[in-house]
Amino acid sequence: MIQSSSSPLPAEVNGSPLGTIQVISAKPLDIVDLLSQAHHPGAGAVVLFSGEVRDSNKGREVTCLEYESYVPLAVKIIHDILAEAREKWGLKVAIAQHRIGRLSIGESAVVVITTAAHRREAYEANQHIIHRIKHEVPIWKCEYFSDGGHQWGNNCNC
Amino acid sequence: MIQSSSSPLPAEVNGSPLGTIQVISAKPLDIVDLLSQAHHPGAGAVVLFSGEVRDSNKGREVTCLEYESYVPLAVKIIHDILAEAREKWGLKVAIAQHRIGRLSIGESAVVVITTAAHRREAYEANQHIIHRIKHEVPIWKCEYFSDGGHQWGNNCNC
Amino acid sequence: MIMKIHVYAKLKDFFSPEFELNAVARNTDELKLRLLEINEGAKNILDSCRFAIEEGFIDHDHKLKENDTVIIIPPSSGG
Amino acid sequence: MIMKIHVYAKLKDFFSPEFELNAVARNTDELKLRLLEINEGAKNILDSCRFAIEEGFIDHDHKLKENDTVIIIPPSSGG
Repeated sequence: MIQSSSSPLPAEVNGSPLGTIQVISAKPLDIVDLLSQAHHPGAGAVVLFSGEVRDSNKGREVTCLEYESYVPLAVKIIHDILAEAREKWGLKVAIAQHRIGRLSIGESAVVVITTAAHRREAYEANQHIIHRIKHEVPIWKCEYFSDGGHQWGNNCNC
Repeated sequence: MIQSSSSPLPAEVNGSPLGTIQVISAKPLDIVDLLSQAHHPGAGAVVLFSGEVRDSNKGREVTCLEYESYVPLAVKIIHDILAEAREKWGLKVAIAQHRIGRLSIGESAVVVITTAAHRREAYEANQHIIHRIKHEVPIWKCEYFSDGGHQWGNNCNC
Repeated sequence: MIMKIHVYAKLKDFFSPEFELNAVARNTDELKLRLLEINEGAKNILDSCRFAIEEGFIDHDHKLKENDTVIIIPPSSGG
Repeated sequence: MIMKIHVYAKLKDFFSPEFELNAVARNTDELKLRLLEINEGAKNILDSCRFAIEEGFIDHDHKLKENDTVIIIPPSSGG
């Protein structure tokens, strides 16, 4: 089997053909579409996490959020996190997508979907993936408050 | 405030007006509709679990499943489980719906959605609710196998 | 003494889903004995069942009455 | 020695998002010093940053070259 050794990505990511799912998205996340890609006949358990913009943080009223990212590195790290989780927990599907740009209250900032034969693995892997995405991926949040202030990098939204 | 003391149910269940969500459903579960009811401006974390019909169990090929339930008691117990979880974890929303009747491979048998300010509570409560639903609610599964056999009550699908 | 009996899941391999029982059964222990007289093969599953009337489980000392509808509840296997 | 510098998030309170630096900086330790000469207020945040070129992080002993584009990465706050 001949494979290009220079290709940095596997032929399949997220359990879908390469490129189907963009892990960093400037458009609103389409949770329904992502879920529709997460079904697998061998999976008895599907766990979806959505991190959504809250209307307040530590007592200050939030009007909107902005996320920015160093995209090339973020994409690579998220793919690595998903591949490692797929391997470690024997997942059938592992999908993640993080929004960038300006978000209103209630919009989804990040979605993680994991499916496995049994539910323990799906829950554990899902929590592991979102933890790593929040702490390791070059994505930064700026909160805009109703009092006119803003603040970068308060890593506690969800 | 005048309240009817004879009403066995709170005025609001599942975080929605009473009756909006049927916790036992003979129709296919509409995950998208359930998710659309789970958003809350104070919730930073939404966790959804879907238990789906796998194509095999312990090496035997499954063709379909059937669930039956003693519905009046099942409804009461699921409402109790959700109310207790909402209280214990301070959930903004707690929704559960279990399918009855005959299901094909890949169909969703049960959906649990929890939302909370932070993700730890949403994950924990979600796992707790599905665990209790599987073990305490009068719902029974019958697996039909491709070899013609069937088996009631093998509590290990997900 | 006539009661209505509803059974579910694996119990349907031993009994009709719904039937009338005409026998003396003042509590669920006695009801279990009457059911084993109908089909002794149900012993294992009956030993793991709970009993309910309407929307509540009943204990083994709950006094059964004429015309009660008793629901027999095998261990749950939802999800 | 000219490098391109890209900064993100809180670092933009101290530097332009993208700028050219004409200074001697053979590694990221020296680059950090050059950046503090531009704005010493960035010390705290710079001390918690990592550095990257293209799709990989670089260590403090990675040798920087003319025309490198160096990305300065504050602690993540996604999710």
